[in-house]
Amino acid sequence: MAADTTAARSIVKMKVDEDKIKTLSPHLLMAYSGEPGDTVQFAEYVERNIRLYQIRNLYALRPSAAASWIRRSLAESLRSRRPYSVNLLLGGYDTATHDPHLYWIDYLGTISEVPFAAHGYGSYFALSLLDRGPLEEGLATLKRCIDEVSKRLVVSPGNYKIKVVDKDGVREVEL
Amino acid sequence: MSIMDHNGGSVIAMVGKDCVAIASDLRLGNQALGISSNFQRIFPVTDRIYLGLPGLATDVATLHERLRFRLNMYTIKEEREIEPETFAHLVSSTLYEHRFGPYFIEPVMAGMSKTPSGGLKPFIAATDLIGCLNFAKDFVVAGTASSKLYGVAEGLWEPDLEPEDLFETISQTLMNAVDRDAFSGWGGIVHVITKDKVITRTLKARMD
Amino acid sequence: MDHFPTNWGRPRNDAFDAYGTYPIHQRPQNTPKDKFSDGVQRTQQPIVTGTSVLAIKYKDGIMMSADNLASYGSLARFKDIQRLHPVGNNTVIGASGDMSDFQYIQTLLNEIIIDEFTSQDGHSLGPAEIHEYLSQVLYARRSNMNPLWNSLLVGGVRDGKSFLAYVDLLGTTYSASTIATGYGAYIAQPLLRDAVEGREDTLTEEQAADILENCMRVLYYRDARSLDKYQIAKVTEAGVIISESKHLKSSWSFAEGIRGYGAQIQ
Amino acid sequence: MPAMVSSMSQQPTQQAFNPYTENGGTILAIAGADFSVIAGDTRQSEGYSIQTRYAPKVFKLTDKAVLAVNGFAADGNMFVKKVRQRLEWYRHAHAKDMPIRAIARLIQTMLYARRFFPYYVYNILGGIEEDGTGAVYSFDPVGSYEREACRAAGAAQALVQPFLDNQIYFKNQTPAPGSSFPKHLPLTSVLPLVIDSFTSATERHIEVGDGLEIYVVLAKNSTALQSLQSLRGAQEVTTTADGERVFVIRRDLKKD
Amino acid sequence: MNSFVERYSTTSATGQLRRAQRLADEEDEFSDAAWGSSAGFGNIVKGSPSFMVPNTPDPTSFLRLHTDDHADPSCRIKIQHGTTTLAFRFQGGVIVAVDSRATAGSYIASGTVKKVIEINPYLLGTMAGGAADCQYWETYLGMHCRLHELRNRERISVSAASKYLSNLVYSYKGMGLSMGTMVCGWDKTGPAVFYVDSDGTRLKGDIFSVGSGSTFAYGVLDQGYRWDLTDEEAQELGRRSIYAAGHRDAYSGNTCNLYHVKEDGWKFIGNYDLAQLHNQGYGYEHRVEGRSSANPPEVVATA
Amino acid sequence: MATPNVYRSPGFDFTNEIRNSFLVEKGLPLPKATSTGTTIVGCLFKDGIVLGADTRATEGPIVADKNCEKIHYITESIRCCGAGTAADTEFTTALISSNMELHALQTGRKPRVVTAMTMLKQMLFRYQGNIGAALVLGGVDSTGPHLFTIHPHGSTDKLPYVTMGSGSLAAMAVFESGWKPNMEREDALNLVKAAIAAGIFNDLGSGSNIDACIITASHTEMLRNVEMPNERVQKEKDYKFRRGTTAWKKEDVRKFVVDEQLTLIGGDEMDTS
Repeated sequence: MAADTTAARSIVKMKVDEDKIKTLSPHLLMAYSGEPGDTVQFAEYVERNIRLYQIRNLYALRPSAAASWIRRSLAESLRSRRPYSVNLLLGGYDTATHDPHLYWIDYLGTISEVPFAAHGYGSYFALSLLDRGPLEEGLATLKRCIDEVSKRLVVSPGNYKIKVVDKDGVREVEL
Repeated sequence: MSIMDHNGGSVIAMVGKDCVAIASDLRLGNQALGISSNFQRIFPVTDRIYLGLPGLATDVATLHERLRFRLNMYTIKEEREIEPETFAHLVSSTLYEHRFGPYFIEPVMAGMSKTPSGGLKPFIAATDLIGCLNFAKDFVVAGTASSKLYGVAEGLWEPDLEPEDLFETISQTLMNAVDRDAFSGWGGIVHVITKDKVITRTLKARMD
Repeated sequence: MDHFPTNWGRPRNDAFDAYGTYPIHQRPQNTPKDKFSDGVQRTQQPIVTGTSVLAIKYKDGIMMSADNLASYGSLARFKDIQRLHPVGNNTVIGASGDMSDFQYIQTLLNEIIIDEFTSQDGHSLGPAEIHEYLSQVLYARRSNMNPLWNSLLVGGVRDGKSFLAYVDLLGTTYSASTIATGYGAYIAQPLLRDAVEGREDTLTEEQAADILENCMRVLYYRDARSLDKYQIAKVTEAGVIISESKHLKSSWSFAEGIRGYGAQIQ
Repeated sequence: MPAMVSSMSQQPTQQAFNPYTENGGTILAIAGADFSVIAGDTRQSEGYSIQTRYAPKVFKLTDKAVLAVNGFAADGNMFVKKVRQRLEWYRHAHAKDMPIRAIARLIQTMLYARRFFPYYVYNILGGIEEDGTGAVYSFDPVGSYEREACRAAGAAQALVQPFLDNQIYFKNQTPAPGSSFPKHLPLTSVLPLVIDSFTSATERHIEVGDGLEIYVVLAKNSTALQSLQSLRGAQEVTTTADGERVFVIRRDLKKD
Repeated sequence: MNSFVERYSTTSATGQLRRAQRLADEEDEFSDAAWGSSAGFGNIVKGSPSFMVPNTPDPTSFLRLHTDDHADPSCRIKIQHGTTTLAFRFQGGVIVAVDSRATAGSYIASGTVKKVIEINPYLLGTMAGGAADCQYWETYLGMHCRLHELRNRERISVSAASKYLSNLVYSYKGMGLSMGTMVCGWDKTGPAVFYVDSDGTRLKGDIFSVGSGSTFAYGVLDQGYRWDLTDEEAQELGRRSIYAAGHRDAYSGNTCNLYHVKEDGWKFIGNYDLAQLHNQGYGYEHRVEGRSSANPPEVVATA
Repeated sequence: MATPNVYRSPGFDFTNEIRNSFLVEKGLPLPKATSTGTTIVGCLFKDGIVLGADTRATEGPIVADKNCEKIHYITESIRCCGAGTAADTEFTTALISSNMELHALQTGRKPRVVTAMTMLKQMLFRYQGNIGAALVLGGVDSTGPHLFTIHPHGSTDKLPYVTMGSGSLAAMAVFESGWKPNMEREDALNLVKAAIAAGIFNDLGSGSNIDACIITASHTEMLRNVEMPNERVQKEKDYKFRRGTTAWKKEDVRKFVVDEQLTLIGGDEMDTS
């Protein structure tokens, strides 16, 4: 049951096929939104550092450790002259304990582990659907959320890229 | 809406007879939108000291990390466990360092302190966001629901409550206060610290 | 009306982007300040002003005092203004705040007294009626956003009952056994309460005059817009008596012993 | 339809004038099965100074309706005067007192008539309904209202209301197995709650204190009459002989 | 301020009265119309009631300054705000469901607000936005609906009633009213739902949700909605949508009031405490109880 | 990755400043700290100084602390009352107190009141009023008794009787009408008590109890809660709940005392020889 805890989604703006979900490590995904420019810069910064850690230590950071580190970087950047304005969802599968984790991180450096999460205006519609709990497979729930957002949000994004992380690693899926 | 209300959340601590209790709600919000209903803002510091950090959630994490670091430095240097009074001053001076550019946290502490005769006596304290300490004999509160908590606690608190009675009083105070506050709620957690044990209970509360 | 979910139902603020293109959904509010307090600028309007008026109840009635100064900003402009005004046979009013508004109020009061007199129906206006009238006038003027910039004390005795009440530019009213306006509310009121509360029925005229004189002196020491020349009005069953101007004796001798404001010794 | 707004005279005015101020204090009302209790402290303050230690906030309208007002004192007093005037007119037109639910609706329309220049007044109306039950109506400054069992308003409303939720509605309490909480509390347990609410609020809110004035309105043949008559300092202020009875109880609060 | 001639020439009783009024009265011609029991609505013959407007250059900003607690939390006059309401049409009529929380700033002023206003036995109005605005204008609307019945010997259509309301509030546009309401009812054309707000918008539709928690309600509502829902399903959907909004939105919650409008008028279905609904299995943690997303590899039991 | 700075330099830390002004730009106003609308006073008498303070600390209209201590220790014979931002008065006096102690150790003399006054005014002036401490400093040293007020911007005043805080006008009125040079100790204490009481009962920012401190050349007497005119009356009801009133979902007990069963193996006494 990977269900809804491993899902992440993305919103497309300028370009219809921009990938806004970074694969940080074999079992770690990060979706980001926020100030254009900041997002990519920060995501790449995170990606490189997590990669560096993996190269140095020969194993990847576990999701909780990665989340703490990302939060800390964000909180530090907030105290700099040019803060990153990025909201993140971090999903990962802990290969040691065999359970998935999902972290909600906002641009202030607030972190919370949650069973499901969303950022942006879409969250106002999607969260109540997710509250209803696992009625069906995670992907089906996700599809409902996307449907709902495109139905109700004034500037609804067109396409979605969906990635799943589970014990077998990261893969992209189509709905 | 002020920054203190951004994520919501409230903490209260009360003194009982040879015991103290500290309780908080579990909501993490993003203004009106609820994000998480399991956001812990009370942290154990030592076996007998608990620290509640209501305020801006990012500072909850940052300040907790910073205090943990300072506490470990203390323990290493002094080779003993910190006493609640000392810890309160540690928190206070950490906050006052940031007098200009404060953390948006109003910490609440509860613990049992050692008396010279070797016994344990209850201790609670709270500070404002720049570290003004408030040692009270009865209860201390902080967070978005603080005025509500003051009112209920002032009515319900009584001296010399046994641990189980203290649990009832602090839980009732917390739940009724946060039920009148839009930014606190979504469950509650209570820690009752006594001489020989810590009882932690998750409350069954309103979820709206 | 604002339709954005977090601000739903609030009046719309057109100063910012209504479609929420702002990247993060905390939308800026362009009024973070405490506008309520900022809006209070009581000192903008009054021009020639009088400072505190004090009044207490005592055994025989009401005693009221005010100094004779009318200031023009920080200038002590008129030094022989009478701020206590008798109305009818058993009422006196004392005014702080704008003196021209007070004079307008005096004409209003004269008018109603004359009207009441000409109707010759056996009624006359007592302190309670005067106070009610003034509170209606001042409240109506504030509701019209055109206030009379005064704080008034109304005192009097009628049918063996003494009456002392306050009304100000907002129409706020209250009564108590001691009332002070202006700086007197901060400086004199504590002394008055201490001296009078609980002793309203036993204070003699001399005691009451002493209490007021003491308070006027303290005010003269500490209120920069006050004067050492003051009057006392006394309302008893017999009627209104407003005294001649009196002079306060004050002592500043302790100042000679002080050298500098810090480390100086000589 | 611009004519629907009757504007005041069109004079130029200065802008800096703030027609409102805040005078502190707290009021509360609790409805019982056949009585209702309306209470308020008597301090009137502005800023940090106490204007007077005794300014009533609770006013008897009729023998079965008592109105408590709180907020800006001048608006409050003026509003009470206007309500009383309307009730007097009603009495002249109908030769009876207006029933409390009609008074509630009247207060709504009167408040709403000032929608664009609101009375800064929080009203609580308490009394006895025509069917003999206790009623409390609470209003916001522009007239939205509802009937409730208990309500606190004013400076310390956030302190008092949750306490009442807990003690009157038994919110968040689980009854002992096999029992349930009473729907209405008797007067003998309501009055101590009112007094304790105010002493608690006095402890923690600077604008509450000096004195406490509690009005008790009893329905005809109320069972609570006896307990009230034996109470220290209860004073009857009923105007007509048969029917509802109104009592006032005064207590001192801390003066700091 | 007054001309001297006028002031001194009128000594008659009416002149005196007029002068007294000018000095001490601020409610102008309102009073005589309100004589007797007709209360504030006494002048219905003359059109709408009149309102006092502050004598300032910009009355709307005056009102905002003193009452908009969102832009300025320190404002003193806190007007109560209502929040999540929804109504939808389906084969069995109209379901109207609302929460019951009113907030003044962050303080929950009430948890027992009746946000469905019973205009008459066939018409319901909901309340979101300024509580007083909705209560007052919908009550006022109710009177006009009755007048319509008396004049025309037939019930007013939902469409006409909503148009009437919309016209009423539109005339106050820009003055600071805040109201988002659904007028729901059953008339000759069958069940009807109209959305009316204080901007003057009036929309006919099948599904509406209004208020700060409306997005959350939409989320559940849209996904569960079909035209051919049974009555029970529809009621459950309304309840669940309000629960979802109450759960996520800080300004909504406490209890859910549910109404069902059918051909023979509306019926009050019930009042449901959201806390009880949560524990009865609406809550997420109750739904996932005992289930885990942990996915340990099955221990290869070779023995 | 970043390394935490273990030994940071003393003084204020401004790292949050940028972040906080960024938040303010976002439209979230900064909260206010606990301030004490206070009544603090001091007056000279024949043999020394009497200081007085009320004990209420407020956060807006809410009483945060009913019995706080506003007379701070500087040295044995110098004390300082604080009004204004509570944390500022607390930390400023604590800092000056330790500097005074160092100064005393360095010079080997009993420190003087003017030294404390100068340290305080220089510190407050340096922060240009951003440290919101309004102080009444009093003490006795080799040059006699001294009484100062220090304003947040660093200006000072030297007077025979002084008051500060929101109740200062009320207290000053009492001094103006009652103070005389060369008062007796009892009279001075009573006058100070009356001044504080005037603040407590007439100023909403001040309340609860009266603290006083009498400093003479030979002895300093701290009279904590010398008068308690505002004790809470007995509650009308008992608010103890029946155990089990609160419903809870989960319990977790952490015992410090681990139950250990001591089982002696064999019947032999321990060999203690």
